Amino acid sequence: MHALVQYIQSYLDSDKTPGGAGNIFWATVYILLVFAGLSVAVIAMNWLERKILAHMQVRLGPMRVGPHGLLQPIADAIKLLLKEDIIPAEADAVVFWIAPFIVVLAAFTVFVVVPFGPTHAITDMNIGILFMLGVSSLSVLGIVTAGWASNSHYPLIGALRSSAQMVSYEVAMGLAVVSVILMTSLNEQSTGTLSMIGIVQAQLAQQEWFLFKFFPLGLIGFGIFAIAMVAETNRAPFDLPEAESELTAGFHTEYSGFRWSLFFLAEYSAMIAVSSIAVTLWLGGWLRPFPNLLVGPTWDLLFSLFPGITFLLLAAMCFFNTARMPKHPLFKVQTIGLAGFGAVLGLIGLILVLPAVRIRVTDIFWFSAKVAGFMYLYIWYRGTFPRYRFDQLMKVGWKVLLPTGLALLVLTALVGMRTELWAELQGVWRP
Amino acid sequence: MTDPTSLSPLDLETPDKTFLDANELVINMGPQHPATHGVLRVILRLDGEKVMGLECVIGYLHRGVEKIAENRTYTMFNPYVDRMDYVAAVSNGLGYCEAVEKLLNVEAPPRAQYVRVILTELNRMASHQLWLGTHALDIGAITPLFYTFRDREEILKIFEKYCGARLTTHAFRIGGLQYETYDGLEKDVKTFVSFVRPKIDEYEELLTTNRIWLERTKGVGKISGKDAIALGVTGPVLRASGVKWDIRKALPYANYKNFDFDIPTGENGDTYDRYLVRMAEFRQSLRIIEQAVDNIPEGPIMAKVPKVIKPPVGEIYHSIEAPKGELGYFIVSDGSTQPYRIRVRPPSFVNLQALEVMCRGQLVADVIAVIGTLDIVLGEVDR
Amino acid sequence: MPDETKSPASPPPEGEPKPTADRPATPGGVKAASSGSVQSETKPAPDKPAAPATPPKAVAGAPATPAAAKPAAAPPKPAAPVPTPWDSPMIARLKGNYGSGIEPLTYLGQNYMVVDRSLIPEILQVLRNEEQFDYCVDITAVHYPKREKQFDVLWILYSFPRNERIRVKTQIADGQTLPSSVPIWATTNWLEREVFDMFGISFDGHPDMKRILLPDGWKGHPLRKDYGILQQDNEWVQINLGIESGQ
Amino acid sequence: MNPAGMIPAGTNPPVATPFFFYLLAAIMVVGGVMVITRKNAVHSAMALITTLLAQAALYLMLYAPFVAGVQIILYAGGIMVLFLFVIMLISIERAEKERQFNKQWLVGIVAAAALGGLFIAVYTTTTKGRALFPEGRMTYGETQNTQQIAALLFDRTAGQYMFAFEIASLLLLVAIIGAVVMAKKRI
Repeated sequence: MHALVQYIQSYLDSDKTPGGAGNIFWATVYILLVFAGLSVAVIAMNWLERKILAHMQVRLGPMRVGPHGLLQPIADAIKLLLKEDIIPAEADAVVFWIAPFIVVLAAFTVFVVVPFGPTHAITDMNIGILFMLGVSSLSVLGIVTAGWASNSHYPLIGALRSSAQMVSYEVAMGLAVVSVILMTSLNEQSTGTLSMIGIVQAQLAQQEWFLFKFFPLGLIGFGIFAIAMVAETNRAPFDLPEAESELTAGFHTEYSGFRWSLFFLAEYSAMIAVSSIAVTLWLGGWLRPFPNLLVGPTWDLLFSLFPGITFLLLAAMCFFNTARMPKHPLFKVQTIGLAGFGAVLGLIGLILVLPAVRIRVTDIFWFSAKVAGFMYLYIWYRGTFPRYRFDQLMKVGWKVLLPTGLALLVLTALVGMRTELWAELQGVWRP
Repeated sequence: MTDPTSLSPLDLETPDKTFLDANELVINMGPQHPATHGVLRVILRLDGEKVMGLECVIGYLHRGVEKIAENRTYTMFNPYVDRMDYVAAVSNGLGYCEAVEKLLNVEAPPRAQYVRVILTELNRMASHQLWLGTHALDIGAITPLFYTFRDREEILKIFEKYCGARLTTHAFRIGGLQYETYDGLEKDVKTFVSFVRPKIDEYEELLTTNRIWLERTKGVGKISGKDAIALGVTGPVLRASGVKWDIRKALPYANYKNFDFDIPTGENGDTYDRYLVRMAEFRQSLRIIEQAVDNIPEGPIMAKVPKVIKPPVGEIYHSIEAPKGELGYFIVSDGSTQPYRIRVRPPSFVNLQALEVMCRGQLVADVIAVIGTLDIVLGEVDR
Repeated sequence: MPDETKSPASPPPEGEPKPTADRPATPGGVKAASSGSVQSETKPAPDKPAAPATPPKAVAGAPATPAAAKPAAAPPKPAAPVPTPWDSPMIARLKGNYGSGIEPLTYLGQNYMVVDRSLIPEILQVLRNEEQFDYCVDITAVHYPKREKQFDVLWILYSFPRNERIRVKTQIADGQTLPSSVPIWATTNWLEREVFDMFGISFDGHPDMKRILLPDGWKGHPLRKDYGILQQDNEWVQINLGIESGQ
Repeated sequence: MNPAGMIPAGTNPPVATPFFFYLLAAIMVVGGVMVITRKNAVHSAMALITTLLAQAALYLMLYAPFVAGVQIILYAGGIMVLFLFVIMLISIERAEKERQFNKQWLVGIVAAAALGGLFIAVYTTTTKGRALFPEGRMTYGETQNTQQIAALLFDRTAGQYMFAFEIASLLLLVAIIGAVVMAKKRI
């Protein structure tokens, strides 16, 4: 018993990820935490997308289920789970059954290497980014088989579209990623890394986000990735596989209930996953703003207060809106609910201000905040852009992004070599 | 479908073989489909995503309006026309009332004419707004729909205040108007005009220079002016192909000849030009409304029409420029109280015929865009 | 329908159709037909002014202003115009070529010509190619069951260069066909199909002569005057419910 | 997936145990058999994917995570998708009616038997007097695996495969261009 407790405690002193420390207990805890957090994030994203999109479109969005529709995603989830699960008579039942699981599995497995902080990752792999790209590319298989197994025309076309789309954009995406990996090798040992944590640490060591590295090369690489990742996740304006107006619902037309919700879950967690890649590769991952410039205990304290303050602000917003609720008795439950929600948020905020929690959470907060920025972009795109046509999508992928990515790769290599050469001549390492 | 191109050879690439010799995919789009604007059924023959040919199956909404007309009096039939193009009910009513008035050889008094023009132009804007919202939605831009519906609401409010109905208004009567304008109609209309003018810029801001919008609409569903005429296409679709023809100018009705407005035309006859033409028509409609609302004359609103409408024996064809194109009424009277025959020349029906020509050789996604840009209302196609 | 009495020159297709003489005659026959064969209860007696059934309906649409409220004070009858001959250079040319097969008329400022069936293919071709009527607005038909030539078929044509709209009209008997004008105006494809659908008039050479608005299995052609509006309902109820329709 | 890639070599109990090897090998063999016995081409493709993934796991057992990752990206994620892409366009009904094995089965069996014999011969000669899983296995630091591969391929002194590598990539390029030329009617 004591040995077990010690085994559990031993990890807390280490500065490794649970996987890195080989601690199975903490690895399990992390896995559960990540997946629970991911599910909550998907639910929250569902609500936020509806609300934000609604406000962009001069309407209110969900307002009925819970205060400001806060319980809407839960109601939706219940509805989906209770729905009849239909497998079309002519469908290939086994493949039809397996397909959503492939997609969800692929979407969730990538989170094994996502670094929420220097130690806050399930594990750190030597091939981290390669693993992420590889596993996320497996979700195409699920989509393709789902479309094929439905044995129906619209899903088939949706599946064909999505497989073509995802395969083509993976190439451009990979090139952009490789340019970052080149950048990580700009150190004294000239050793680059594929490890997600290593990439962030390289940004810390080189004292700038790779977004601004070799201006404008980093920016271009980021641009390529930012476009490709939207295509990769089949979101507007690249949402052709599920283009509502053309293919009804694309590859998941024939799916219903629980199986459909798996696709939904996978889509949103894939969005979070690719955003995590983008954040890790270009936006400094978990690093707070100006980690090299604004140093010292005061700044550390200030930035570590952010998570708590954010939650307190959200709580304050809730209370403010509670006060604005109509005083009619019909709104009583809603008012209490909103106040309760605000209280929960406030409590979380207070907990996050505690010094012991603060230190451990601040990295996660900055990472999540950056990812949330990307999530907002996804919604914004959806509100603004029309949909690309398939050939145009392919044109963008193969004729614009791919050549740009190749040129970027070569240029990054050249500039990097120049920098290394310069350092060699000077005899000093100057990143 | 046939080859309507024998007269005007269209330079369309019709691939003889499919890619990889794969099977031709026949897809049935509709009648329950989010982008066919009702119950249009399109049978597409696809090579991958390329359209090899298509056939429209229509008639799902056929209610036999022309047959009904033969069993109703002229007055009784008036509300029925609203149900054809239900998003432009006022225009339908105008066309019908004017046709019967012509047959009776009476003319609506000037005051009625002015109110008619205002309401019809408002209706044209409402119809175009609905078109813009749904067309953009089909192409994947979901936001314009909500903007246009927000503004269309203001038009419908004016209709509701004037005649009590929002959609199927039954606004006009044979010989003029039934209702005197309510107090403040002018003010409401003026408020609306100043309200909606910046909103049109807002729609344009979202779409006109949007790269994806340009790529999705430029060069899509092209039809030359010659082909458009051969196919009988009218309205904004014809004008976008460069034919400067508008019945309001060519064969003026109501009192459109008193108003100063331009006929916007396009050059390429593609979806983007049709979009631009309709956007310009918004502004022209606003111009007409502004001129009309300041000059509504005083006077009666009803011409001297007998209580029982019995037009003399004869036949008449009268057409107006509905938001969708030439809306014609061919009425045969046998001298009784009921029309012997009423034929409606529906713009949507004829325009829809061009779908095949416009889509052949394009991609599936373009079919959606072209259906949207033709601005059809199935209630009018099927009658 | 075979015992048409009013038609003055019934047998020869080449002969003058004489619309001026024919026109006043038709309504009477028509009314008798429609009230007899369609349904009689909704149709008031044709020639009696202000039949008892009609005034309530008319009041609904009556003007609000008192000025126009005078009932039947100014009946439209005195002002009833009659078709007058229509003359223009184009008509002169056509007349020169086709002679008496064409009867050009004007009614309420609208020009139309009644053309003999045999001249139709040529006339349409000439109108399209030489007279620049490049836009076929509409094709439709009217059914006169009491006449020997039961159908009026109309082409409404418009010329963009001349800004002129005319109607071409011909009369055909039941079962007679017309040449398809799809090679002349592509637009007539669906319009002819609709005429076929509604009247059962076939067009020779049409690429795809089938029903358009009604389902393929539909019986009859609804816009014929002898097709009652209750017919379909009765039949459906009879077949599917096995009872008499209550309509 | 096999977590071997996450654990640095030497510090932890090795995952490259015979149990995992036999498990993965069994999956691969079963998958391989299913690839050729399924009548439905998509099912075959699914079986092939399983085989490829098991193979990736085997690479992990060999402490070659980079190769495993590339295996997943290229074969399971990329090439198989293209396979499926083509298969889906083929009429399944027609394929199901066709005979599974044609006249070449005899030749096939002979070839397979020869190959199997070769494997056994190699196995018996090379492992003579040695255990199947030798103690002194390769212990490249897992954390440097990617760098090691790069060095092996491209390093001026340690690697001699640069030329061969580039030749191979050129060959692939030629194949791509050839495919495009053959598929497109006019370029």
